[in-house]
Amino acid sequence: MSRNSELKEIIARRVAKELKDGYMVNLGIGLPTLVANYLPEDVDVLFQSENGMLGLGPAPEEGFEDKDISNAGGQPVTIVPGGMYFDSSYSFGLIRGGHVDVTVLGALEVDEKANIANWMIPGKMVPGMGGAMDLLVGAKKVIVAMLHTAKDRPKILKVCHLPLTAVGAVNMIITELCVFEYIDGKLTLIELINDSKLEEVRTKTEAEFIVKL
Amino acid sequence: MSRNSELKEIIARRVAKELKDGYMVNLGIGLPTLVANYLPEDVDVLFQSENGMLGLGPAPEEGFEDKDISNAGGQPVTIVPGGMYFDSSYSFGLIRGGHVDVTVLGALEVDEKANIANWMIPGKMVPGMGGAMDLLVGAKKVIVAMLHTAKDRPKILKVCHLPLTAVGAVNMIITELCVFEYIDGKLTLIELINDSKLEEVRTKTEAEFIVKL
Amino acid sequence: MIKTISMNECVSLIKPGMSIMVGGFMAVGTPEHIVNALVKSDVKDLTLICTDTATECNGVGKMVVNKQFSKIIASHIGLNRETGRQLTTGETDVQLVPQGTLAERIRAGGTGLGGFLTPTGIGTIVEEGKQIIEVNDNKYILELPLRADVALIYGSIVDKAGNVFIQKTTRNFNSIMALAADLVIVEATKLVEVGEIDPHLVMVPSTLVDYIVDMTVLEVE
Amino acid sequence: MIKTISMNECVSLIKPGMSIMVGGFMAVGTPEHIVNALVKSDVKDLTLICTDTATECNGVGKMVVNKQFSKIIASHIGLNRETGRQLTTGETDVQLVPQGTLAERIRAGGTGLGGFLTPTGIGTIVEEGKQIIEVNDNKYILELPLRADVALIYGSIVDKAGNVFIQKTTRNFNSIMALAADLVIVEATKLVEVGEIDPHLVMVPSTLVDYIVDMTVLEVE
Repeated sequence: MSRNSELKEIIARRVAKELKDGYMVNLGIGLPTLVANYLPEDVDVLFQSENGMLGLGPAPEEGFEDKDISNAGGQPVTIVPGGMYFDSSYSFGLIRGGHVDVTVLGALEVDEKANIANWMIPGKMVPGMGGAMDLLVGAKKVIVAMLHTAKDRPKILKVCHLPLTAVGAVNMIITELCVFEYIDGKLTLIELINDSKLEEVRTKTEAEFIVKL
Repeated sequence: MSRNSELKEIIARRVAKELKDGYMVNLGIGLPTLVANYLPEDVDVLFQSENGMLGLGPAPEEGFEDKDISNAGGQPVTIVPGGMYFDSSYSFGLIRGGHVDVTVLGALEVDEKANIANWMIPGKMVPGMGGAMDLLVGAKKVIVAMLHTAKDRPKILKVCHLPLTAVGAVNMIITELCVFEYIDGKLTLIELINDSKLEEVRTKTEAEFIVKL
Repeated sequence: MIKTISMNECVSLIKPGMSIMVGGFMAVGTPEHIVNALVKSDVKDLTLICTDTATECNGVGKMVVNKQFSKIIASHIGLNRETGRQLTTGETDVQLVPQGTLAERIRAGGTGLGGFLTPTGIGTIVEEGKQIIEVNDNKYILELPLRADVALIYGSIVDKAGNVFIQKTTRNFNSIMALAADLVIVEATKLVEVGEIDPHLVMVPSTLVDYIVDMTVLEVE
Repeated sequence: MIKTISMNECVSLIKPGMSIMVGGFMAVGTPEHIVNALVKSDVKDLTLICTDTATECNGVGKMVVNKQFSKIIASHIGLNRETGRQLTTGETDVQLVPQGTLAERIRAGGTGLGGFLTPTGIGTIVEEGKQIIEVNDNKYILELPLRADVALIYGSIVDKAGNVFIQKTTRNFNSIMALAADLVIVEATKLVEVGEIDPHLVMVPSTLVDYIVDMTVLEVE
């Protein structure tokens, strides 16, 4: 396993602890998808896939793919017992309506005011926001799951520079070093993980934050 | 058959001629419901019932009622092959969205500007508008099917006196005497039925109208 | 997670002053057993959101007769004379809403919209006191979302996790009301194991349902 | 009424300058055979409304590569580099819309609403040039309805009258697009007799469908 994969696994394991029994959860593409692998045994959640299903199951074994069941990345998946299919307007009705208990997304930048930028880099990459803006605005709890820095540059900033995906939407940030929560609107360090040190978090974080370990 | 029932049958028969193959049709409660009985053999339409189905069939034989299939009056009905069930928001999506080709409703008053009043008499009767306001605004063609007068007083007026159900919404009025159509926004007599005479229509109609027989 | 509760527990959740949405259209698709239990409980001062008030002896109409509502939001009350009487005397605050607008307001309340523009009611008393917005030379009423403390919904087949299938024309307002209330209770005509309902036929996902009143058990009792 | 048409007839209905809505999500649930025929037809100057542009070799992505669109309205284009290239060079007018807003705009266009208020996009460039409306101290963007000349939709099972069942996650935008276009054409993977689809599983009513392209016949040819 590469060093990066190891770090991502650490993050995914920690995110999984935030998922409670009975939750509807939407996982973004990439790192967030890994979270499903680390769900505690006694916690039953239903994964929502914005392309049109609730009860997203694991990828099918090779040769058993059903081309009519896919996730939001277009990859073949399965549905668990007790799942449901729906159209895109119902899907985003669930999302915008606050029926998704937790969404886990990656980010390019997050800032002190819980703003997030994760959908474009002007002049370089304009993939589109897909369902991210709706998820950020609608989900009851937004967890950003990402590596703490990008090429050694902080991603948790005083103020986002990139075009925002949503304003004041983030509730929690989980990286390979620590867990931040926005408490009373203030970025607060609540946990160090993976034997990281406060000093390291300070060095790698541009944003000011309160410490409540 | 009472004299009134005979007149209503005459009206229903004439309305039925307005229904074309492939139409989605919503019939109001009362007289309009009779229209289904006079549909020409070669015309296939689907009746929409705003409480949640398309493909309303005839009333079931006694003893064969299914309490879970009813019309907008709460009476047991059947569904024809090729029908569909849906929820109330989809039902009114169809209605407001212009997917109902024809709706047939009764009225208390209709006027020269195609306004209609059929949902309340202040201080006397306030049943509520139910789905009438949506049907009037949404259906592609609105046919008012009613007796020409009420207790010998005209119902087709210069200006409606009662609280309106919709503004400028009516396309056609069919009574036991004649057929009116709004052509270029002008109330126009286009047909005399049941051996009625133009003079009789004039006497029993308060509104001014153009004659194009 | 066990969601099934007794009828007594269900009734105890409905407290004076609460707003309740009740599914059904002329009582077809109304959770009739829950309504009967609420009549018996005699809980008062409720706000009702329901498309109609049925008749004096059906559905929520029985609760109207029992004077349990201080406010009623409905599209049609014409077949229940008692509702009309309470409206006329002012005993009850009755607000009439076009049926399509009512459905859409509930859907908006359940799907996080701040409102919507509808042509329905333009030029009628329905537009009174509301913001009129013009788009492409057409006038629309800005209608606002509607939510309730509790939704009481009907289920033809419910699985033990709370997934709901509502058959034929019993569906009507039930599935959208389940989106728009803080607490959702379903009356299960039939209760089955998780996985027994075709995922295409689930009309309310289990995560939206807080409690199930299992009529198959209660009817045996 | 016979609604089945040949693929050639279908293609002849799509003319330069038209706007087309195409169902599918990353090409899952896209009427792929119709898209292939349109690539072959080489009809140009179309406006595409689709949630994404798939990849260069899938779904509507192939039409992007073939430069058939002068305008694209989508929520995501990131997995088709050619769309990104055309956006950057300005060859194609690409408008990005949040996916939930796109779905709701299509639904509004199909259900007669003049618009709706959504919190999605507030404080981002999505709100630029749009009316902001405040309701109960919350800010919302007024988003307007979206319609097209033609909707090309996918059907898993279609009956001969045009009722459509769309299975599993192939449904996505297909059923709402059928409400929002002047002409609706469905690609039928399987064609059955009227009455063979459970009325609970009909997702597009027959009266909305103008034409059926029957793939069971075409695949045999």
